[in-house]
Order: sequence, then structure tokens, then C-alpha cells
Amino acid sequence: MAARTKVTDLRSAIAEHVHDGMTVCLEGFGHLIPFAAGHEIVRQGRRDLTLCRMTPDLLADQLITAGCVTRLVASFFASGSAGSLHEVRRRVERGDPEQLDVEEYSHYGMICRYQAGAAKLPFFPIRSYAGSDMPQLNPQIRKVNDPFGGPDIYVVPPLNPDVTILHAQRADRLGNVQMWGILGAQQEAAFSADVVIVTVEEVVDEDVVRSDPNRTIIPAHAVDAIVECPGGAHPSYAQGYYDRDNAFYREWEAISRDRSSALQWLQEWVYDLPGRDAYLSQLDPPRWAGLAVADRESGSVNYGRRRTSTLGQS
Amino acid sequence: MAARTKVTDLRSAIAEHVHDGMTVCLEGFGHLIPFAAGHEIVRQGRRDLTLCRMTPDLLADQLITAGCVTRLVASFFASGSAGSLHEVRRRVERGDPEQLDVEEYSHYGMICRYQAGAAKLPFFPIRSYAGSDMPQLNPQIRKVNDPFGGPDIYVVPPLNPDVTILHAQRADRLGNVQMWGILGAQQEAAFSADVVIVTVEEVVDEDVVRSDPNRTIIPAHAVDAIVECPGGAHPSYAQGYYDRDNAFYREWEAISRDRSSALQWLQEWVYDLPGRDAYLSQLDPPRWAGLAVADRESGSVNYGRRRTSTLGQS
Amino acid sequence: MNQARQSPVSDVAPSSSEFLAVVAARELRDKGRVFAGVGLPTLAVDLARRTVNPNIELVYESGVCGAHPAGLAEGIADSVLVSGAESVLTMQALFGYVLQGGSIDVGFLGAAQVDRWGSLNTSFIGDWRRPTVRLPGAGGAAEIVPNAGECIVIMRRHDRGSLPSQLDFCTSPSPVRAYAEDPRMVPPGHGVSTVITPMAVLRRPDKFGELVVTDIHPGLTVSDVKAATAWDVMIADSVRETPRPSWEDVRLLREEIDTVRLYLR
Amino acid sequence: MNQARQSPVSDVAPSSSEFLAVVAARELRDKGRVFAGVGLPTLAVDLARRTVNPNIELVYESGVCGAHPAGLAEGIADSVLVSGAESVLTMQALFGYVLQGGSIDVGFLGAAQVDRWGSLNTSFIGDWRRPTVRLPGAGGAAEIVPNAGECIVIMRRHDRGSLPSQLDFCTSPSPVRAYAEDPRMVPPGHGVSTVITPMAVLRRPDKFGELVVTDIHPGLTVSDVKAATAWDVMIADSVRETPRPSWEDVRLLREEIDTVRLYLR
Repeated sequence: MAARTKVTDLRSAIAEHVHDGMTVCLEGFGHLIPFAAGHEIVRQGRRDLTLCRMTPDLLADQLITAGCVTRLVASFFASGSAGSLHEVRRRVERGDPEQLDVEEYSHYGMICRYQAGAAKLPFFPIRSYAGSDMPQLNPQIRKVNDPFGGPDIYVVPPLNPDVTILHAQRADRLGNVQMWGILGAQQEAAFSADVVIVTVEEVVDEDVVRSDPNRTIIPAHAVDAIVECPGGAHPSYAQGYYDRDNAFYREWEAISRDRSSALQWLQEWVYDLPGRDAYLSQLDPPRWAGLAVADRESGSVNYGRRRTSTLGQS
Repeated sequence: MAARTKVTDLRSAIAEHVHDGMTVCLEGFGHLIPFAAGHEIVRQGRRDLTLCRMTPDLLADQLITAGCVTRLVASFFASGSAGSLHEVRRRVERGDPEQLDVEEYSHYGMICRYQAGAAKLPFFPIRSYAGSDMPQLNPQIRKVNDPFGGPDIYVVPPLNPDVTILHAQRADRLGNVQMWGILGAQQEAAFSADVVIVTVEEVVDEDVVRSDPNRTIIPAHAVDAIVECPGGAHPSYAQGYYDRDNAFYREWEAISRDRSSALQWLQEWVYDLPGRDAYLSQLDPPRWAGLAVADRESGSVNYGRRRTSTLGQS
Repeated sequence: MNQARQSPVSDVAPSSSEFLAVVAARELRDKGRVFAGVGLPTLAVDLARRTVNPNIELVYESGVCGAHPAGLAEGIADSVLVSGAESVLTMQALFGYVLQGGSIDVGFLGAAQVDRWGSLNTSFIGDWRRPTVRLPGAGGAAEIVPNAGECIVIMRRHDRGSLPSQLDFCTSPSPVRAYAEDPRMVPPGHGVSTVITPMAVLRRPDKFGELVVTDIHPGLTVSDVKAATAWDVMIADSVRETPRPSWEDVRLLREEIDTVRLYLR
Repeated sequence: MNQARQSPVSDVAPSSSEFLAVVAARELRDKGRVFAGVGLPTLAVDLARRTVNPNIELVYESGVCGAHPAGLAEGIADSVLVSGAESVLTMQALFGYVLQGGSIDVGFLGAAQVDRWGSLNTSFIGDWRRPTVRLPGAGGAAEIVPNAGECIVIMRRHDRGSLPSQLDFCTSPSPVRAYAEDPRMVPPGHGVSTVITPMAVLRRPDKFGELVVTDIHPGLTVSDVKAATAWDVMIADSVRETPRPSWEDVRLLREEIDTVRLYLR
């Protein structure tokens, strides 16, 4: 089989596929957040992006601080238990330093938008929002009649990013992406996009992928670029590879309170570094070592293999 | 943890949960078809069932031959490459020996019906049927307006069986069901039902299930009964356990051409036997042995385990 | 703290995290499947599992069902919730099939504002077009309130701003508001059944009724609670003093559950 | 068969499975991702992969993408399609995201009837309220025809019953029929582009146009084809004789692909 490889480097993948003014989705629900790819977008100075992300945590705060993003499509504007997103708050509350457009849904609204986008549906019905102010805040949340005689139901529109960027545990060079642990809405977010870039902890042999085809969340044909980028999810985590750097999440709350300190952080950790390897090298070694996890193996299941003699036997 | 076991035997599970007049879903798309459970329904003489099954292959033909089913909800009325379903054809074409009501969709229509049923949606939109005679055949295929200004779109109604019955490779006693290989629409079919019965090749220790939580397709809370039933999918197959008995699929085409020979088959293989163990014993040993598969292991992945020392470290 | 030398009943302040978490845990005594949010709900479900309800089932919006965390989860997508869990579902399955499908008994939430009918604001303080404070927004709350069997809300504050007569913004509506929009769109769930604040416990036994003060924390009076509530809040005839946490509950929280004082403040 | 003693061009009958499979395989020369049905399409994609298109990607409605079967698949849910595949998706992902999402280049189907616009009947012969023959029904065809980039149809028969002026029932409509229902509901796909019968190859280069006979199998005439087609079928100016299969193609089918003559008849 002479299929082409999709493996490239992160700089090339972002340079080729992410352009000013695009709608860019970076997904990962607490897990496998594509921080390295987000930082490369910052480093390359993209502007006027519409950022789609259910939970715009500190990765979104960093992209917005860097001036890459003018519009945010999201459902939860905080960094989990680690507090506020101060750059988002400055912009939304005071237009400081500039206004940020926000298009807001609930979590399930965003999930259904990705499914509608992936399946090219004009809308997706959802049993939320009756009595809420959300449809007043966001006129894209609309109502339709039930043709079977039930009550009206709210619907959300499809979401079709120009580019979706994800991080995963592993992929083969053809682009088959395998993930485990929390999967969020990543499959739908990938299929809904024109272009898909996936950074991975490891590029593995095709035989590894093909030994466990149910683990493939995104098949090769939906993927445009694979980038091997170990540690690419830090300070979020990759199940089975390294744990979340909770301390950094808390630190960002303090760093981002002041816009100049946030910019200085970006200077030191993004602009002044060529990429993720240098970023990991710059981390305090005990800090990175402290995120290592012990083993907990899934165990193997048998997919079976037909014995030639049984083929067509009757 | 003192949680209750859901493990029971097949006779009890069917006796307790499947009653005359119910809407019963038996799913499995070529793979993991719950034949043993279907035969137990025949054996217990259920009547007036509405059978939901995307591909009513020979399991449906057997249930209908036995007089259990008066209504069929389905999307493909044939036995794959193995030919016609003669009992279905006799009833639909000539009302012989009785009429069979049919409610007909396409495959994706059925899949969307299960998702709508699982998510308690009043309908599910689908980009099929424009220009087709299907909506004339089935007035449950209806149209709605797109509130975002696009063209109208067809929708299908939710499907909510009283009972869904599945076969899987393994489950724990709590009811967490793990499958691999072709998964069809089984997850949606389970969540859409009031009661879920799952027969499995093996009841395994909870530790086995909990080592690979992404392999759990149906979580315990959605499951009412687990039945250990090795070989329960024969003549269909269980990936990694045994292969499909293609010869039997072809044989059924001949058996079912004549209603009396089909009834005789049911007598010999269902009514006269107490259950699946006896059925497997009655199979020609080389036949069953010929369906054995060689090993092809998935390999293991690492889920990781937090080292206590890192907890809350900052 | 030396438990042996003290009364079995603790003297932690009613406004403390420990007090709120213990009161919340007790509400879970006879509950089944709980959709647990981050923060105090995490403490409360963990405490409930160790005390009043060992069989409580924990479901997280990240897709984890049947979690068996080996340590305190720092967030609802923490890896400790995944390792050793019974299942990890996609979020479409979790929100669509498990939650909207009707399998959650109790949703466990925080909010910045709650109104007399149990509608919640987690989005904005001030005018939403130019808010004074941009709050986190809907997240999963807009799905949990209508679809869970009932919801328990923990408030970090009890004052006329957080229990206002009119919400600044309604993120997650009560059945009362859904009914007002369209009587046919009433959600399946009860909505908010219980609100636990630093002053009191309020309950809403009727799906279309108002919150009623049923428990007032030690040292506080009906007048205190009324004064801190912006609407003319109803007081139950049977109103009682909230039972204090035991020292054993407090010890579990401090020494076994949240040893690093992540949520305890 | 001893290939060495014979002409490189075979003499298998135009109505044979071998002939149809080879003609179909050649149509896949420059195609990418193919949604392969059971039967002759299975043979044709396998042959194409060994001859004109080694990079062809095989997708099956059972959820398998990037199949690498170690043997001939007996059905689209065969375990040999799963073992060693690149991915196995749920059917919601396969039908929704892959097919309806627009990632399939070619759908490969059979049908009992095809009309001049490429609409297909796979449901009923006779009046559908009391059919003479109950056919298999829609299956995935109702999704494949509108959503695949184009569709290739293989017919086992070519007569006035199977190429009628009016379908007994339209299961899978052409864009022409969709347009007639509502001009805004025209599907994204071209619909049927190619029909391969035991007599001829018909093509439909215009999304809203008619099928045109472009290739007539050896030994048959324009009159033969016209007489066997119920509508006044158009014949291309450039109509040619269908090139015969090579013996090598036939050998591959018989000796390597379908050694048990499962689909070859």
C-alpha cells in the first residue's frame, strides 16, 4: 500500500491551514487540550479568528490575550475550579483593550452543534432553553414545530469550523487517530471541519492502530495533518501519559489578572521559544516529572482472525 | 461496595421482562445478533410483539414463523447475501398465513430513530427521502421547516422499545457492557428502551471492565439483566470469539421456503431444547469447531494511575 | 483536632465550606444517580459515599459514569475519575442519552443567583449587554435543571444580591418559567428542590411552587434570613434549626477527602 | 484455464458475473473513497484494488473505514472487514458524519429497477400495498444515492421490467425527483452516474439529465438495447463496444478473489 503520510511539523501545519479570519475549533474537554497548537497560532500571529471551544479555559485566555481572537463561540467561560478568565472578563466587561464578540450556548447546545455540523444537518433539536434568557442573548437558538404534534422544541444551528485542531494519544502516519479517556465532542468537532489537524503524543506504526480499530475515534480520511508533539497538551493532560498541571491552572489565575504579566508570560513561554520541545525543556524538571503517572493497563481483547480453511466453508 | 448483581438466566430474564404485545428491539448489525434470546422468546410463546430490528434477517424470519410477531419496524428485509426472508415475503405478499404489519425506514432513518428515542427528542432530522416514495409508504416520515432559512427537511420520530435485547462479548455483574468490532446502533437502541437485557459471551470481573472504561458501550445503570450465554449469537458471530456460520444462513434460505420445514426446524432447534447449551451441543461438533477464530490481540493501552504524592501538589 | 476530647457535634461556622458540604451530603441519603459538579458538590458526594449513602452513583458531565476515584477530583474532567471508572461515554451519549434521556436523579449545582422559583443565573451580574461581572455561563446547568429528576443548589452567599426578587439573567429556568413561555414545554424534571446557603436550607416541594425556608442554621433567626432575601420568602411552619455537622463528618472532609484544602476554604 | 495458451482478451459472456465485475472495476480507476455494497460490488472493489486502483479506500455501512480484509467478505458486516481495519465507527458516525457529511466519492449499489433519471427501486415489484415481490427495501441506499458524490449501479438483468418507463416504487430518488418535490431539496450528490447491465453501460453526465447508452457489450446491437429498455433510451454518438475483460482479470476473480464462487455465478 503506497498511501501518503500526513505527518508534518507543527509550524508547517499551522502555516498551511490556519489563516487570519478563519473559524478555528480547538476542542478537548479538560483532557487532551491542544495547547502546543494554540501556542503555535499565537507564535505565528494569526488575527481575527473566531475561536470555537466549549470550555474556553486558559488556552482561550492566552489566544485572546495575544490578540488572535475577535469572536468566541463557547458554553462555559471559566477555568474549571481554577477561577476566572481575566482577559475574557476584561474584554467582555469593559472592552479592555478591545471588545470581544461572544456567541453563547450551553454545553449540550455546543455538542449538538458539532453533531449537526458533522452530519450536515440544518439544525439539531435540544430539550433545553424553555423559559431561559439564552435565546434572547443568542438569536441563533430558535424554535421549531414538532410535526408529530408535541410541543415546540428549541434547535441550535450547525457549527462548521474551517479548521479543527485536536490533541490525541496516538495516530498512524495515514491519519487514523486513537484516543482514550475523556473523549468530549472531539469526533463530531473533527467531522464538522473542513480541515483537521491533530497533534499526538506518539506517531505509531499502522499495525498498532489496526490491532484495535474501535480505538480509532477519527478515521484517516477526515484528517489532514498529523504532528508528533509529545507533551503537547500541557498544562492539561493526556490520559496514561502525564497528568494535569493543576498548579499552573491556579497560577494562570494570578498571571492573567494583570494584562502585562500575561503578555510577559506569552513572551517567555511562546514568542521566545521555537516550539513545544523548548517549552518542555524550560519547565522546571521536577515539575514535569511530578506529572508522570504510574501504569494502569487496559489489558488486551481479542479481535480474532479468520482461519483460511473456514473461508466459504459449507 | 455492596451493589447488586444483575446476572440472571435467560429464561428468567425473558419471562420477567418480555410480555405479549410489547415493542421489542433485537439489534446487532450482522454482528452480535441475540439469537439465543430470540429463541427463548419463541420458546416462551410470546405473541403480538412489535419487533424492531434494522435488518430483520433470519432471526426475524424465525420469530415471525413462530407466530410471535405481528408488526415489524425495519429498514432492510433480507438476509444479506444469503437471500430472501421467505416467511416475511409470504406474509407481506400473500397474507399467508396471516398479514404482517410493516413500518419501514432506511438504515439511517432507524439509526436516527434510536438516537431520538435515547435522547427523548420528538424527532430527528435526516437528509434523505426528498423525491422518494418512502414518505408515502410511511406517514411517520414527515417534514419540518428550517428556522434558519434553509430548505425543509424530513424528520423521523423517536423509537422507544419496551425492551431492547442485545448480545455482547462481555459484561460485569453490575451490568457494564463491553463490545468491540461492529457496534451498529446498539448504544442508542439500549438507551432508548425502558428495559435492557444483554446476553454475553462472558461475565467478567469488575476489574476487567474497569481497566478499560472506554470499551463500555452501555453503562450499568442502563441495563436491567445480564445473562451469561456463550455462543448466544450463533449463527451470527462474536468478534474474537467465533465466526459467522455462513453456511447456516444459506441453509435457512432453503428451510424457510416451505413453512412446514421452517416450523420443523423450530421444533428441533428451539421448542425441543431447554436452551442455548443444548442447542450448541446439538450442532455438529466439526461445524462449531470450524467457526473458531485464531487470535488477533488488540494490545493494551495505558490509562495511567495518579501517584499519591502528586495529588494537589503545587 | 482531637475528636476524642470533643462533643460529637462540631462547632464549625454555618458559613463554612465544611458546614455546607455536610448539609449537602445529608440531602443525598436516599438518592441514586447524581450528576456532580465541581467544588462543594464534589466534597458533598464524596462525604455522602463515606457516610449516609455508600451506593451513590457518580456521573460527570465529562462522560464518566460509575467513577471510582482514587483521590479527590480536581475538576469534572480529572484523570482520577477515568482510571478505574466503569465507563467513559462520549459527551453526546452523556448529555443526550443519560441526562436528557432521563437517567439522572439529582443534579448538584452552584449558582450566583437563585430566585423564588428556583431559576438560576450563572451568566451575568448587571445588564447582560455590558455586564458588571461576566460569570462562567450555562455550561451543563441549562441541561441539568430541566432534565435531572431534581436539583440541589449550593450557594456560597446568602444576601439580597444572590437571592434577588428578579434575576439579572436567567440561565437555567425553573419549570415555572418554562410554563410561562409555553405550558406544553414544561420540562420533565422537578427543577430546583433544595437550596443550601450559609444561612438556611430552602425547599421547593411543589414543582410549580416557591422556595420555603425549612432549616435555619444555628445562631440565626427567621428575621436574619428574611432580611437577607430580596423577596418575601416563605418560612415553613415546621422550620427547625439545621443540625450541626458531627466532628466525624468534619474530620472526614479535612483529613480524608480534601487533605490539601482544595475546596475547603 | 490456461492463460498462456489464450488471447489476453477473454471470451466470458457479457451477462456473466465476471464481465459485470470487470466493467465495474474499471469504472473505479480514478475514484477515492468507495461505499461498497455486498455481492458484485464486493468483487469489483477487490479487483479494482488489485488492478486499476491500489489506493482505493473501502468504507462499509457497518461502520468499517479503511478495511484490509484478509479474505473475501461474505457480507458488509463480515468479521474479516473488522480484523486489521483502520477504524470501526458507530453507525451514527458512519451514516451521519462520513456519508451524510459528504466524504464518500462513490456509492456502489444494486437495484431491481432503474429509471431514465437514475432513480432506484429496491422495495417492491407490483403495487406496494400488496406487492407481487417484497424486495429488501431501502437499507442504506436511500442515504447513499443523495449523499455519495456519485453512484454506480450494477443490474443483474436488462429488460423492460428492470429498466421501466415508470418505477413500481421509488426507494432512492435521483436529483430530478428531489427537484420535482422541492427545488431547494436537491441533494448534494450527483445521483446515479453509471449503470452497468448485462447488455450495456449507461451514463448520466448531467446531474439533471437522462441515462445515455455509451457502451454496448460485444455481440449486441443498439436495437437490442433499445428493445430491452422500456423508455426510448438515448444512445451516445460516440457509443462503442464495451472492452472485454482480460483473462488476467477473470483469473484474479476466479482464482484469487472469489475462489468459492460465492458471488460469481
